[in-house]
Amino acid sequence: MQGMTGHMAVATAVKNSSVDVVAAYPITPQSEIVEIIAKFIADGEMDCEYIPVESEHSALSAVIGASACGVRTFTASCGPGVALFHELIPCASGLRLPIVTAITNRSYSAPISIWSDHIDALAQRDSGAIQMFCESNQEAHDSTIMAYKICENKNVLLPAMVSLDGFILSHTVEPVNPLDNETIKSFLPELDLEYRLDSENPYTIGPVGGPNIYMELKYQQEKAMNNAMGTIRKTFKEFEEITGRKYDLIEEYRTEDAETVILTIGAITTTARLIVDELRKEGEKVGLIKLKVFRPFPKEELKKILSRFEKIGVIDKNIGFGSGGIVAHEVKSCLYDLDNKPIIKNFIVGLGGRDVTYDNFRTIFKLLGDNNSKEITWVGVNL
Amino acid sequence: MKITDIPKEEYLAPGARACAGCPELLALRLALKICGEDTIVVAPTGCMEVITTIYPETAWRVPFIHVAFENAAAVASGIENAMKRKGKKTNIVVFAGDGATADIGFQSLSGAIEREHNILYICTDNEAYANTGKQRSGTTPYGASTTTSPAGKYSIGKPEEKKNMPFIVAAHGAPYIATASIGYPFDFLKKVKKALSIKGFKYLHVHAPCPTGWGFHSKDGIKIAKLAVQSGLWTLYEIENKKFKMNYKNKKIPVKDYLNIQKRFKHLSDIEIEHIQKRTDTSWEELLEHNNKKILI
Amino acid sequence: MTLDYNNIIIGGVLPPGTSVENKTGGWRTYKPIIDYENCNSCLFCWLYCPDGVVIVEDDKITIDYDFCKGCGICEVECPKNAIKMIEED
Amino acid sequence: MDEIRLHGRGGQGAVTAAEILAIASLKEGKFCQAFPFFGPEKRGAPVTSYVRISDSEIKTRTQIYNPNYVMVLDPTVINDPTVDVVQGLDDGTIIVNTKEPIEFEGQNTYTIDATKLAIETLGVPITNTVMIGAFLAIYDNISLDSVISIISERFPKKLADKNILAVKRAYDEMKKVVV
Repeated sequence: MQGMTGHMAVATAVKNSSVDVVAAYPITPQSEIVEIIAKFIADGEMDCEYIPVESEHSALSAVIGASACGVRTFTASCGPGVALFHELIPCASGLRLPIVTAITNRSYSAPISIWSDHIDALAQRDSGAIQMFCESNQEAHDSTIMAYKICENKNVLLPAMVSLDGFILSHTVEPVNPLDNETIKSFLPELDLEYRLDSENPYTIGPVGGPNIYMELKYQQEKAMNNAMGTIRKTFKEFEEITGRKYDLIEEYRTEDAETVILTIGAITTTARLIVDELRKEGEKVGLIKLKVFRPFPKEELKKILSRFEKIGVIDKNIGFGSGGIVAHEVKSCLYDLDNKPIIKNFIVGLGGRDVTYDNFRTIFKLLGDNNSKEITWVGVNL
Repeated sequence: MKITDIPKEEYLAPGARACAGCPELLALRLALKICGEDTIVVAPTGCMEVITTIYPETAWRVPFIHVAFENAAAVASGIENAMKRKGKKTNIVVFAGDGATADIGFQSLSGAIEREHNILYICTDNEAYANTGKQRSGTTPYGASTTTSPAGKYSIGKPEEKKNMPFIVAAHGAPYIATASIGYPFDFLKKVKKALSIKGFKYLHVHAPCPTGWGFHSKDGIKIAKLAVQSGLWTLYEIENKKFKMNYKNKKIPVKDYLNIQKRFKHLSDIEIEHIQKRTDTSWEELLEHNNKKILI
Repeated sequence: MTLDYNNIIIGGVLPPGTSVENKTGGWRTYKPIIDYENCNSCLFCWLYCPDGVVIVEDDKITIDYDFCKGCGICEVECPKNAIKMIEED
Repeated sequence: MDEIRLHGRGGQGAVTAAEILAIASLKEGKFCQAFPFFGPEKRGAPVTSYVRISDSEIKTRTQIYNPNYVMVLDPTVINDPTVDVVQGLDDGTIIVNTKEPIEFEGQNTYTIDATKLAIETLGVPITNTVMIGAFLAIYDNISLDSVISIISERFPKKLADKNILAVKRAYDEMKKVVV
């Protein structure tokens, strides 16, 4: 066990996953990931090309170019940086390139805020990238490695984004048990991209796709995203076999006989566990659902799990203005065809790094118990 | 270079959907002959990308990638590093239009030059956004009427000067910068060949008239390219290791001989043409001065 | 080119040079005709043809009318006036 | 679970000190978290960092509101109008780098002239390792050996030796006070 920041946990995963090309642009709170990688290379601990590009847009562009040559690539960003390279995520996905990107979640400006919420990653929900959220630095480390295995699978070939809350994970030292290069090699086969830039097989990559082909190619992407679900399950299982660390698309925590549950993504899940423990001690039948994988959205599993409860509080560390939190949209839509629908309340918390406290969770459970509470409530805001 | 020195191999298949008589397509076709088969082409969005790669047809016989409009130099940076990993010496060549070079792609171009990637970047300049309907770009010359700088009762066409991209690239300190014209293919191809022999970021800016955008007959593209050079409105030079050298010093015709045969300049009054003539003469003198001193700045 | 929907390569990748399926010869209004009496095989027409449809075989020039768009550049650039653009039948 | 808050100024190593304490606690088989107050602080500005040390898995990621320990690495932050070093501290322990005697009502207060000790041992007024030494004299859950081995791993030999000396001298000095 080592004490590692989220930065170090991700950078170590990248190093030990034999990544060939990294391109990145610094931004708080992502910078240290790529600073560490640059130092690994400078010290000869990592054999990799690092391209210090002039913007996030060029970061993703450069790894698209490299990935199209069939080498393993990595980039990282957050907040405004993700907004800047937003254009290229659908390109990476449409070109079917298995690029892994770490997002140290940061809010969107204005006002300028370097602090964490999930809008940067969630706003990319329709961009065609696999998206995983992490609760701890261990999970960030493991998810980065698993992301390569998932997105490089021949039935998938899509980019993947691994989200870890900026500062709350990225800058926090906590115990991490990293995997070494040998272990990762036995788990993660070498990348073998069939269609790549190679003068011996001179393919054209990225042609103009008119109305005669666009939908077919989009359908292929959709199919790949659906395939990813099975690949993710299988990868989680294989990972558990070699590490003993278990991950699920959706994790249930103390949901046995629960009537009311809250649903969380990312680092706030940890604090949510504590409040569930406390309320259980007080005799409340409460539980917690942690959504790890956001794209592909695990609709069927979630439907099965959530149909068991009477009341669900979906906690969103983001806001889709005029429509509530993004996670709540997705959760509600997947429950639409249930006969007995649970009551769903949406809680907006922690925007722009506002601490999501123990008391916030108490308030949320209290509001969940109140039949007259609003459909969407902002918690922890001074009104 | 003699005509028989130009390889017979065609790396662009026929069937591309360029307008008839497209000098820009010719620039690609000829440059590729020098680059050869061990070449990866990167193209940003633009006429050349669109007309060569309409699914399911591609004209490219060398590996080709298009990603977006503003990022060809960044994509090429990634490819260069991936090839380094693979230990391959493949030529990495960008064919970009003027908008993708001087305007929207300027940032990624500047970054790639500064990082000294081993790339040949060829800007084929038809002085407008020809792909999207001939809107003005940063390299549209003064006085040209375009769809977003139309001539009218209160407008002489584009009221600003043409952005001097080669000098801007030169200010970055790239090891080889050259201008060329499709009207002078031997000079152009010599420069492609030289550029490929130099390590680092090479920038070639090729003047390529656009029959549709500029308003002239499809048969006249080469002729008009030559007139641009002969009038001094387009100049041929190279900057190798910061040494400046003019490759064409025989300015012999008035600018009006070039302007008057294009629809985009038809509206210009004698006063405007006189202004352009004066400014061209001044720039020409400046260029000669650079040439005499063998330096740019 | 007809699209074979059963054989779409991942990501819309295309094998090289498939544009030969697109016979651009149909775009032509005027057709270049070579006057072999005057032609000295200087290859300028080959050099300047944007679409690369001038074929050179044993110093003999022919035009691939499947693809020639009839732009007329070869007529203008021919130093021997050995190419004439004539109206298509 | 113990919650420790460290106050210093940018450049004094308050964040590193928190990390060293957390990583050292791992050697004792504990669970830990160390994190800075998340902000764009520059050199010289007041800096706060936090440590959690626990025998069981830490199920919280909130900021620390009620620490049981506070370490003040720089005497000037006590009077900084933007800092309240005893905020949320209730019958807790506060260790202060100061030359002057100081008392915080309702708290167990310990003082050490860490700046002097740092200059003597390190040659620079960077007080983080001195303060760690002083803290270890009071705090039983982390051994001196664990901290010393972390410092040896983290710093180049010459710098590590100086810092280990700083930790030891501060530890010994504080032990004289602690009964």
